[in-house]
Amino acid sequence: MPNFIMSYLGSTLTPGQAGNQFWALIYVLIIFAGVSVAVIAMNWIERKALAHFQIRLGPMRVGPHGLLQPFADALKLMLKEDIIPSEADQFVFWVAPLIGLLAAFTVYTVIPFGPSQAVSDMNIGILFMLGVSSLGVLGIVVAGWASNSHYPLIGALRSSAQMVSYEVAMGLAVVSAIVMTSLNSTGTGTLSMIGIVQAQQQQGVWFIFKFFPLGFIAFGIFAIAMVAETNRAPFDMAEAESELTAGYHTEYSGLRWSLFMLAEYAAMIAVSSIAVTLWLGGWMRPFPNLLHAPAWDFIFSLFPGLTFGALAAIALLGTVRMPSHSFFKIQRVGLAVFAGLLGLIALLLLVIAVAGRSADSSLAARFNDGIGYVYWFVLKVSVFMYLFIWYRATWPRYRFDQLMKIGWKVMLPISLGVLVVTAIVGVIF
Amino acid sequence: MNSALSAGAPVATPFFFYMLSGLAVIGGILVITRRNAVHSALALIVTLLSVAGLYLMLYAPFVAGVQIIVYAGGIMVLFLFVIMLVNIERASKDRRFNRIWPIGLVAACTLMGLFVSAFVKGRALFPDRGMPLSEGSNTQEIAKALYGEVNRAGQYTFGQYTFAFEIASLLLLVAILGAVIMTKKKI
Amino acid sequence: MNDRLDPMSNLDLDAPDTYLDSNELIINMGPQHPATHGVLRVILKLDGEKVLGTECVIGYLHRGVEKIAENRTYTMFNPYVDRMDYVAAVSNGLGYCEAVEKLLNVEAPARAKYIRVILTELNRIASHQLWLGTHALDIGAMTPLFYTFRDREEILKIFEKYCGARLTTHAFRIGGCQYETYAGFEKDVKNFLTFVAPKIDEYETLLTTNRIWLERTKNVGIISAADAIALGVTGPVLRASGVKWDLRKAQPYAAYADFDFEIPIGENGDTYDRYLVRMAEMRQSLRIIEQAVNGIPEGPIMGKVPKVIKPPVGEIYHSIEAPKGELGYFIVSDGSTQPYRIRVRPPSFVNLQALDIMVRGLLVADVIAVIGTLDIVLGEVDR
Amino acid sequence: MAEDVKTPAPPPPPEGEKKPTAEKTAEAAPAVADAKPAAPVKPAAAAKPAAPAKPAGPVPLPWTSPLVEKYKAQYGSALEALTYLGQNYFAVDRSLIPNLLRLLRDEEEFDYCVDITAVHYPKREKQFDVIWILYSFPRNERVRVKTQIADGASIPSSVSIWATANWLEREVYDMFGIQFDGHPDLKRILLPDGWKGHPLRKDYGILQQDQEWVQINLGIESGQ
Repeated sequence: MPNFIMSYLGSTLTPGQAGNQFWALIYVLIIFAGVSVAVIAMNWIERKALAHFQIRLGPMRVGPHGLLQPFADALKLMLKEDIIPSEADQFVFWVAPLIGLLAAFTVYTVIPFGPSQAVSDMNIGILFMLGVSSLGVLGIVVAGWASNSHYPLIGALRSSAQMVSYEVAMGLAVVSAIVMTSLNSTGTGTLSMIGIVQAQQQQGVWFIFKFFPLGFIAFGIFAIAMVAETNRAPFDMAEAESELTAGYHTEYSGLRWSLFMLAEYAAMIAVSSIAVTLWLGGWMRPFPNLLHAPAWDFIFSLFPGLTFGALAAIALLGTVRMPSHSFFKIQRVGLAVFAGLLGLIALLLLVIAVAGRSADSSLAARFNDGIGYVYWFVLKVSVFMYLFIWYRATWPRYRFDQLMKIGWKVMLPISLGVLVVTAIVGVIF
Repeated sequence: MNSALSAGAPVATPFFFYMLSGLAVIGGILVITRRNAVHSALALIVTLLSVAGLYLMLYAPFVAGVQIIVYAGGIMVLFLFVIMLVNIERASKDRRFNRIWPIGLVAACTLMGLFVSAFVKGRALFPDRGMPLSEGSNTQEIAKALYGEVNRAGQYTFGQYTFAFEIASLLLLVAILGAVIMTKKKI
Repeated sequence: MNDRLDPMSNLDLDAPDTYLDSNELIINMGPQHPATHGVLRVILKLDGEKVLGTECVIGYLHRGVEKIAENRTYTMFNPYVDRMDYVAAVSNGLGYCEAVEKLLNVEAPARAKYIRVILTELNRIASHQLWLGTHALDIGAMTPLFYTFRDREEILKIFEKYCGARLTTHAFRIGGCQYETYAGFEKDVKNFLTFVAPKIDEYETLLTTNRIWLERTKNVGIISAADAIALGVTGPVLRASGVKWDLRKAQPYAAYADFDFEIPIGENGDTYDRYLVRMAEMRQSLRIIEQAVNGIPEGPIMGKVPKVIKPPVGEIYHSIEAPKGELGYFIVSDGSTQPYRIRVRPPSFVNLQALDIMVRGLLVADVIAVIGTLDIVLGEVDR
Repeated sequence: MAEDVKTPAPPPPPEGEKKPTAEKTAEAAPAVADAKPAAPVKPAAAAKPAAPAKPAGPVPLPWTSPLVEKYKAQYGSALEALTYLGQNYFAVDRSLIPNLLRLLRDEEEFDYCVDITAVHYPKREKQFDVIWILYSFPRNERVRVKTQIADGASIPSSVSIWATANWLEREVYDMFGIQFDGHPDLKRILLPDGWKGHPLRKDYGILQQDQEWVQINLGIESGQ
């Protein structure tokens, strides 16, 4: 049995490449749980951050600083009556959220959290990701139709038109990044997600800075298109609550509705992961080539622990700042426990960092590397997650025709131009 | 145990093959028997995805990816898009098999005959005939070399089969123009 | 006059379906819809997302205010008017009290008039803030809503301190004001002035030059000056179309003749101009309040009105510039203590009529924007 | 009653001066000044039906101005121009209605129809007053036009003159049951279609409801 485990830990391949079904399964489970937790965390962070943008406090009652609010919400949603409109198409209504959810979660099989920290490394990784994430629109379209109601139908039409249009610009931006991967001695690029990050490592530059400003423009196109692709503000036409009440999920309630939300947030994380992988160096820490001395490795490996330590300190500060009224007693204890938990994690990570440094190529070192990869990847993705919230707090909503105009008349020509220029520049240099 | 796990060989190949084929066939039957056009479209998506799975099993991930992105993701969304705007109530009351069904039957039979004859007579045409499908990495390597790699697919498309590729795109252009002319009164 | 202004001319509900034509969709927006500001129901006829015609169905909030008036005394009816345009209750009260005073042929003392002006202008700012927040929310910007509500709170606090109520204030009485200003009223108002001026700049920072805001509001819901006049549209909507008309200037009432302020007008009559006009109006209101609070005279706050209000036989029409437009009261007296008939000329009701011409040919999203920019309050539309 | 008598109701001359200043109506001022010497002989029976004129209260005075002269000459006794508390109005015969309104808009620039409303006098033979409140932007002047019609009689619609009359007339129809001929879409506006009765008529009780409609459409016994 330990051999089972060690067989993978000693390998530099992903479980899928190694044909290691056991570890593949473990990874699937970890990713499923991780994404669910991330969505829950994202829910809380979005509500809190949005509230603070808007001079509110956000959830404060359920748990200290509303930390348990997402769980309360989840419980509420699960216990809610599951309403299926009598005029709805029962089967399709039932299956629609599952389609969206499946598409959103299937994408994670190829997301590389590290050089071997992925379920599988397909040689068509990015193609697979774009393809499967584009299946998510099926769920939306079908949900809108099955509700047999005008607003969901219009929402579904809008979102499908929107996603199909933005996929074009998005795809072209992705292609220009893939063209960059082919700038090596053999002249062949790769579609593999891991291969793309490794190409950035070899060329010693994140693709966002490659052929500046070409990479940057392509990244910008992608960053805009991915907001449209996930139906988020300011492109949240499909669920524009002031126009279409709630768009395609107007008729949904309870658990089914929460599946849509889960799918939406999972899709947000997925597209952010694509952006990070393609342009921001994926799992790589900053300056891996410039600052490559073991001392730098050690310093950067301290970051995960320090981050958790900082979070623990913030939580501790919250404990101290809590009013000294008996009403807050439980909350104070809860927050203190939470801070302690974060502190323990921080401590553990720091211990691993130190241990990983002292004993090279040992299990601890492997762990240390893996934590580092996942940490930097997640950190980059969370920047995008924060941007999603920031956009939502700042901007009004585009109108549908304006959205299409931007998609077809602005983004598409620019991404096409960037692709052509990137190819030419790549050939010349 | 350990060796089997690390060999990279597919697991339970026959099971997945029959499952995917079965799904494809059931989906295909549902496509033509459902009264509701949206149900038909969903069944078609199942078929297309099953076929994509079969491609994956044939070590042709690129074809599988393209199958998903183009057919299941792109074309089917447009299908649904159109179907949703058509008056379903009226369409579901129409006769499902219209008067030209004998022609369709003849066409289907001809196609069936073609397949059978190709299977019976043209076995020699398949290069890997007689190779074990499930065991050994040899198949995998050959198949990968032939169809799997993206760069090979690209070389075929823009090398050997450029003309066919361009003809196909011309066909699409004609179809687009036809659709525009049919729907737009004033151009 | 012409088919263009006839709401139903384009709305052929019985047109036959034609094959391969894009489907025409009849959508029922409201009465329960987040963006109709209450219980407005708009039947939209759409070609895809393009609006071919609209029909407003109103009356869901009809409470028969005019009928109630005939069965109450003049004094008893006073609180009812607050419930019409409940976000500008003070304006409603001002119009009603002045109309009855006119019928009684008495005048409120100068101090009462100044207090009335201060409170009414504060209420105008509050009403515009509420409009801005909800309008921005309709267009998809969430954040201004919370900013405007935060600042509107300060106004409501002043109201609460003055008369004990925040929303339906019933601040004025026929003949003047019931309450003398509380100690520190002037200080509160002055503090508010210095507090809110930078806040209005803050709203503008969020929206005025925001690209998406410009795209969503410019050239959306245009109404020409001629159409606006023909449709009886008043208030900021009329001024944004370029008609420089404000009852406070044209036929000054209360103490408005004493104050120096400008009438902001727009050029294009689109949603953006209406936004700018209302923003400018808030600043002008600040100017008026500043002058009023600095020049507030001493003296009585109640005019010489009888205890039982019993106007002579006759009829009167009096109107004021409410935040939404011309708010008029047509009162017929038969010499008894109860009004024989009170007709309220509600600005929201008349302005809402312009919705159809403003949204025709636009998209569904613009309908929301235009409903928001008309600044209707259903309590007043339906009365 | 006692308080009412004590009311220091100003006599007509000062009131005549005060009101125009309050209104700031340049044109109206000379008109009312002219009206002053004329004795208030006419108590305007048309406008005030049942109630006797108060001795202390102001009474409607004849209103003279070039505008009035012009229409007096045109229509003679079918038109009566009066002013009350500084507010001018025409009391006209029903037959004048579409033409006079159109002339007021076209010739006198009363381009803004502020309001259309009605008053019900059940004891009178012609039960309804229909009132148009007009305003002129160029003249900054208000005028009211009122006419009397009998119950069940109809009156020409003014939608073709002012587009805003559309909803205003619908409301009058809804509340009083007055028919407007030529209205493009005369149906109820505030009350639901199919409601019986017109609530602003004096014979419609304040608690009265269309119970049948309530029972059928709301599924409840009573809306009270």
